[in-house]
Amino acid sequence: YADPKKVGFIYIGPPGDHGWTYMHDVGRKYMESQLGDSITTTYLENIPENADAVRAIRKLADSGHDLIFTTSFNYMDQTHEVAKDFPDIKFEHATGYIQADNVATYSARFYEGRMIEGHIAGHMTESNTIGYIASFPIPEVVRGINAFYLAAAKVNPDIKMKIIWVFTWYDPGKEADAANTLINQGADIIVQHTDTYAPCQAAQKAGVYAFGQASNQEEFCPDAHLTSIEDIWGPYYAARAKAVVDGTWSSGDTWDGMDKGMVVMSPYNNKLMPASLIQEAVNMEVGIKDGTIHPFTGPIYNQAGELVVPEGEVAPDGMLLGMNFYVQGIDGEVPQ
Amino acid sequence: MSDIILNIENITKSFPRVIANKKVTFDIKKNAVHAILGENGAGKSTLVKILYGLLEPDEGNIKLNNKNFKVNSPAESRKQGIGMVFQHFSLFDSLSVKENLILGIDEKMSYSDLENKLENISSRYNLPLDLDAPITALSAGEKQRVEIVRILLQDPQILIMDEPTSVLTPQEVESLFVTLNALVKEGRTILYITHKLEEVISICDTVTIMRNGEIIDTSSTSNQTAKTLATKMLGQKLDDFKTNYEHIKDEVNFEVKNISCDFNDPFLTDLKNISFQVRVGEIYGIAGVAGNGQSELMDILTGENINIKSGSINFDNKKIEKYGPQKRRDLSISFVPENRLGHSAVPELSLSDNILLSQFPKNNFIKNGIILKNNVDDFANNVIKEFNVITPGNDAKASSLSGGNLQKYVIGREISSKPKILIISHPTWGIDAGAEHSIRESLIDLSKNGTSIIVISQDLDELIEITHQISVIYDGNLSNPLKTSEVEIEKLGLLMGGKK
Amino acid sequence: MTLELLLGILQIVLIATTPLVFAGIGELVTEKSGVLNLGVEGMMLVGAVTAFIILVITGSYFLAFFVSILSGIFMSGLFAFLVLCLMSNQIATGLALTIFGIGLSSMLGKQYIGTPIDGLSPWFFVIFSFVTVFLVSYFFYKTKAGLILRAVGESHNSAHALGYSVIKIRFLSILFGGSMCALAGSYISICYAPMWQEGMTAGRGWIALALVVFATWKPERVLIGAYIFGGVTILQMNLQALGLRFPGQFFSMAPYVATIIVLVLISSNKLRIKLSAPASLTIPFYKGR
Amino acid sequence: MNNFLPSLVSRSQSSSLMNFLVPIISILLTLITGSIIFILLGFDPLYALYTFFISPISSSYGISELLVKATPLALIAIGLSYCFKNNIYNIGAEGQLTMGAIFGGGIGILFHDTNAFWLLPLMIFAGAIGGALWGLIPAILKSKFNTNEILTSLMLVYVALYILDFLVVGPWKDPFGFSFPKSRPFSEAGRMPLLFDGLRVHFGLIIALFLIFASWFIFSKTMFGFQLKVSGHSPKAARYAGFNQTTLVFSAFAICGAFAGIAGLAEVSGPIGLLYRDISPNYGFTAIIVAFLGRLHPIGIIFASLVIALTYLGAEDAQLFLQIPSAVGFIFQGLVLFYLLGAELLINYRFTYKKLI
Ligand SMILES: Nc1ncnc2c1ncn2[C@@H]1O[C@H](COP(=O)(O)OP(=O)(O)OP(=O)(O)O)[C@@H](O)[C@H]1O
Ligand SMILES: Nc1ncnc2c1ncn2[C@@H]1O[C@H](COP(=O)(O)OP(=O)(O)OP(=O)(O)O)[C@@H](O)[C@H]1O
Ligand SMILES: [Mg+2]
Ligand SMILES: [Mg+2]
Repeated sequence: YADPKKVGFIYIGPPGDHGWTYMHDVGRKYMESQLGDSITTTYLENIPENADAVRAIRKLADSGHDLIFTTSFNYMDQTHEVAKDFPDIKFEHATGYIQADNVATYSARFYEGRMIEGHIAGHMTESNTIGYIASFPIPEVVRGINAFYLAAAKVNPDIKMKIIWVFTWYDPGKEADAANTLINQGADIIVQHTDTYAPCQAAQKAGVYAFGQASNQEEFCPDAHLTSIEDIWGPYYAARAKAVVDGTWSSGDTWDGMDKGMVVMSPYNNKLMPASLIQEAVNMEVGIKDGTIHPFTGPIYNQAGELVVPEGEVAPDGMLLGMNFYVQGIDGEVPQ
Repeated sequence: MSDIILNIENITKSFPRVIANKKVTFDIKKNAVHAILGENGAGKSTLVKILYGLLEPDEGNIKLNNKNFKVNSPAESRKQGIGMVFQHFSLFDSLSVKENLILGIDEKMSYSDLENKLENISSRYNLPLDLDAPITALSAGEKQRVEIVRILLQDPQILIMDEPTSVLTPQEVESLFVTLNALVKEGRTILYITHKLEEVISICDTVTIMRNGEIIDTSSTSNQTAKTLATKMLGQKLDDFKTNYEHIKDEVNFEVKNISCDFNDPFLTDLKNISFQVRVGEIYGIAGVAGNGQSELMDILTGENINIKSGSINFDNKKIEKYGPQKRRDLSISFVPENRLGHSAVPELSLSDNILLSQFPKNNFIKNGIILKNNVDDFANNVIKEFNVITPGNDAKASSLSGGNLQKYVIGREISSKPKILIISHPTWGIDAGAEHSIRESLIDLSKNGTSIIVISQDLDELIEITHQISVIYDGNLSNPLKTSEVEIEKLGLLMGGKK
Repeated sequence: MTLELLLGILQIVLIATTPLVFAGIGELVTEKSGVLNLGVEGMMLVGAVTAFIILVITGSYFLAFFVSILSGIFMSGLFAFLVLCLMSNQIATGLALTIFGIGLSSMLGKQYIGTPIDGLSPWFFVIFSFVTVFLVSYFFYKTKAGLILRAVGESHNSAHALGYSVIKIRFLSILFGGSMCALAGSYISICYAPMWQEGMTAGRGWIALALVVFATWKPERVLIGAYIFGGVTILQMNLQALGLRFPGQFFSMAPYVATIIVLVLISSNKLRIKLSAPASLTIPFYKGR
Repeated sequence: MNNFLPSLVSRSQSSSLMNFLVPIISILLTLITGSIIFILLGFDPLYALYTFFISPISSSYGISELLVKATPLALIAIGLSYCFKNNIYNIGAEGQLTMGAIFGGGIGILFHDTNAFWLLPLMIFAGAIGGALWGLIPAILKSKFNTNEILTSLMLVYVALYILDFLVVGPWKDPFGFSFPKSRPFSEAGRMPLLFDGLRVHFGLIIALFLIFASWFIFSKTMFGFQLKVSGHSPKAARYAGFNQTTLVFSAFAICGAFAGIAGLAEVSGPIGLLYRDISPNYGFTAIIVAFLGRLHPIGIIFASLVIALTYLGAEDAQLFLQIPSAVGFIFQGLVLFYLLGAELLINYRFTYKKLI
């Protein structure tokens, strides 16, 4: 019986944050439960995305880890820097776009979930105003906004998006302020792309709806929570670790969505949503999974009115990866 | 039933370098004015701080009304009926007179009762006060009145006054004496600290003389003269200086013309149209009660403040009023401000380092921004030798020197560079007679060698001893100069009190 | 803009600004006694985490706030011991307190992140923050004890000579400051954004420090300062939500830039600072002077 | 309140023995407290202390990492000592570091396709200028408008971070980076040369040592250093001497800013190699502790930067091998500073137990 393989994780935050890092930690635990004694896991929390990250990653490498997950975009260069010195160790970098022989990248198509949220919001809003709390103007966030809006506008062309950029992943007070401001300006549904559940709580208090982020946030705001997009890393982690155990690991770029169960919608709130709408959302999930529905299906225009995705086509992954413009119909500009 | 209120027995107190009180023993009679007389540093303040609970004696015993009396805090001694007016006021500058007074009342009472009490006291002792004025706006005499009223509010049996007259005009001194008499009539005891002989004779009943921390004598004042007291106080006789006008040239060396300054600051006194001239070799004195614009004028003369509203300063055919201190030193003007610790010297730095605070063109202390340590050390050693500064060496910290020695060092530093004019404020403030004498002597010698000197001082005796002309500063105005050899003390007193 | 919208903005501003007012007024009392405590952020964090933990464990809001205030007293007591009894440098000690508070709070709160609680309505505290400010103002200018506190900050030597216990008065002022900071922290974790997250005060302690200078050490002006800062923060969000086109980073910078500008305007009158700043601020008191 | 202490007597001269002993005493006390904390957390204290303080530096790689971490800390701390010696409380070094990274990194981005030898020197120079300019803002506000520098320098940290954010998200983002918030990498000539193959310790260390040595020279041998010292001890004496306060405030801030700027540039052109949002793990704030711990003395600062860097490395090892949360590192930093500040009392005062009357 071979020694257990050591799997290490680098976390950007504390694993209990109920946001991004929390879900990676849930994935790590899932992996442990699946692979039992064939692996052991460790993690380093609160590792800043700067020169310190190299040392942290290297510490994992030096201490005999066989597989290392670096779970934030800005660990990219740092991961590669260490990986080139440890050709025998496998690295997995979340949300990155550069691969190497021993560095794979993986990410999830969260925008698929945004589409479903947009669809639900289009039906559920009475004020036709959606409040969107955005963290940093990176493609991931912009993509979510666009996917959301396209779906919402489809069912409800009068819909208006109000977007507040808070420039933090992580300031409960500020996130709550932003949510309250949006609600005060007439938004009756709050969407967030930040990490704490403060916006959802604010929505609950104000009696409006909200979508959660990263994990199922229903327990924090049962009367506001429509659904959340959950980041489900467990199966991927288990599969990759298994590949290392079996010696079949190879590099690659994974960008999975609902079809592979990497993006999952939390149970729809049947106290708040009509059954028909829930059914539509479920159907939509099915469509996304089998490929008949794509959130970015043409015609899509940018704000200048130029056609960026022609009728009948879907946006190529390259465009999605680098998305830095709002689609036509959203007010304002992506902060540059 | 004895008439002794305080027995002081064998009080000893030492500080790191000095024994300030050595086995001090004497009694104080009830209902009298008891003087403690002694030169600077004799240990007077230390003793009364011990009585008041501010300092803890190393040894000794105090009895109040024949009962052992242990004080370890001012709060405690205030409760026992002891009040103290400090040598340096202990008021709160930005608070109003009323607030300062309230802080001195221990018992609880309503605001209106308080005000009544204040009125009563100030009229009973003839101490009028403007209750709403902030302390900063008051003259020294008024501040002292606040201190006295504040202490009377607690109705003390014993009132300690540490050099109460040092900041008062002769006229204010008179009115203070009236107040003190009224207090004694009411049955209070006053412990009066001073080194002014006349005061002891005119208002005190008993006098204790201290020297070097020890009691020399305690006796009644009735058959003493100023002379007998002085001999006991100093233990030696010092020669008198003779004012000599012969070496003064007619040529004006330094001229201040119509200088005015508005500071817009209640902590400062505005300067109003100040003019005077100093001739080559002359010592020009500026008298006045503290807080009438001396330090502001000093700042203008040194160049530490160059924001004047109007007027000019002329020296060496140049208008220098806009020059900073270093530019003035480059013209061989040198200065010694009043405060040696933290102004003319940095206590935390060595004596050598302190040399560098004031550099003259010929000094050669710096080359390309780098300090030439050897030159500086040589200069420092020279000053130490020439001016008899008592210290282990040039690397001792300034703070380790006694006040008199540090002052000798600072003045020596300035004189050694042979300035054309020396501007000096309170040259012998807070130092003992020996050092005082040698400093005054070196100033006179300097003037004889053709250097002009401006002396700002509160000490009239000093000005009369060494200067050639005196003018008085009052509320930012400078009087016309008076020839020192012909001046009358009363006249100066009136000018210092703002009367013509 | 409708009245309703404005009232809504006002509510948000009130809720968001209250922690600044608590921490600011606490620090003001501390500074007025002559001590500068830069540990506000650390004390707020420890206060926030303690309140949260106690609420989770006992379910009692009262106990949560009570114990949180005790934690503020503990933290500031540590500071007070160092700067008053050991006469340590106030600025460095305050910074150390902040670092220590960051570490301690995340250590204590480790297993409580993500525990759901029921938030408490903020309105009592919003009103209480105003009351506190006016009580402090009354205390300063209408009571003897307040006068003594100001006197100690003005000149500790004179106050000592009058028989007042400088150390005791400063100790109490520091403890009051600490408890207010803890209250600010617990308000954040229990009312404002009911949760515990590491570092969740997100720099508000530093803003509170700026407010004291801004207020030129006058209690009521802490309110004005806090509401300007809070107002700018919420205003920029409203402008964003209204779709104003402007790089978002510059919106987010606005409160800090506004603070600098107002500080400049306030302090350029040197005299005002001199008359209102406690004259012995940061100067250690040594009895056997 | 002082009753439970033996009485304190001020020393006539500050004790140089204590000056040397105090940091050692405080580190020892920290270790003792640390052991107690570890015991409370249920660890073998010796093994925990070993993991925290020894194991991180038990290899050449570990030592190199210690130096990588200590380099910016020491560099900023020595810069801060120009301010602190002059009683100027600049706590905004983090912002000055960020500006240095922006200016120097901006040059690196502008000349990303150059491999000329002058690139790195130019970047270092620009970094120094950027930090200095950012440091001059509080200096100007302090001397012209009397504005408290503690607060302005701090507020400017936030402003600088938002500017960096704006640049890497907007105008300076990598055209081949899929709009991710980061710049293009600097060219090889824009990177700090490594001192040893395979180790990350870089030329920034040499720069830091040089500037520390230069600062030692300035503090102890030059008129400028003397002026800083005088003005810190007593501003009135400095005015009497005719030292220009404004110039001193400006130069202290500018030097401190420049050093922090160089540290920022060394960080981005050293281990990082490009610009993005999160370049510094609060080096600018941590360096304040280093400056105090090192008692504003160049040698002291070198040691202090190593000690503090070790608390970071140790916290990582403790996490990895003992599963102790990373926050313990902060607790250690706070403790060591508390002990140091408390023990400083011994330098200027001594205790006596004397009989009361
Ligand atoms: N806190 C102290 N630490 C050290 N030495 C002190 C302290 N206070 C006083 N001394 C020293 O004790 C001696 C007596 O000082 P004291 O103040 O009692 O003299 P004094 O008679 O009041 O003098 P003056 O006339 O100048 O007021 C002096 O040598 C003084 O320097
Ligand atoms: N407040 C104080 N704190 C500490 N030390 C003091 C204090 N005042 C005086 N000293 C110390 O007491 C000693 C005597 O100082 P002081 O200036 O009172 O001497 P002095 O007796 O007046 O000397 P001189 O006869 O030269 O005037 C010096 O060593 C000085 O450092
Ligand atoms: Mg003396
Ligand atoms: Mg005296």
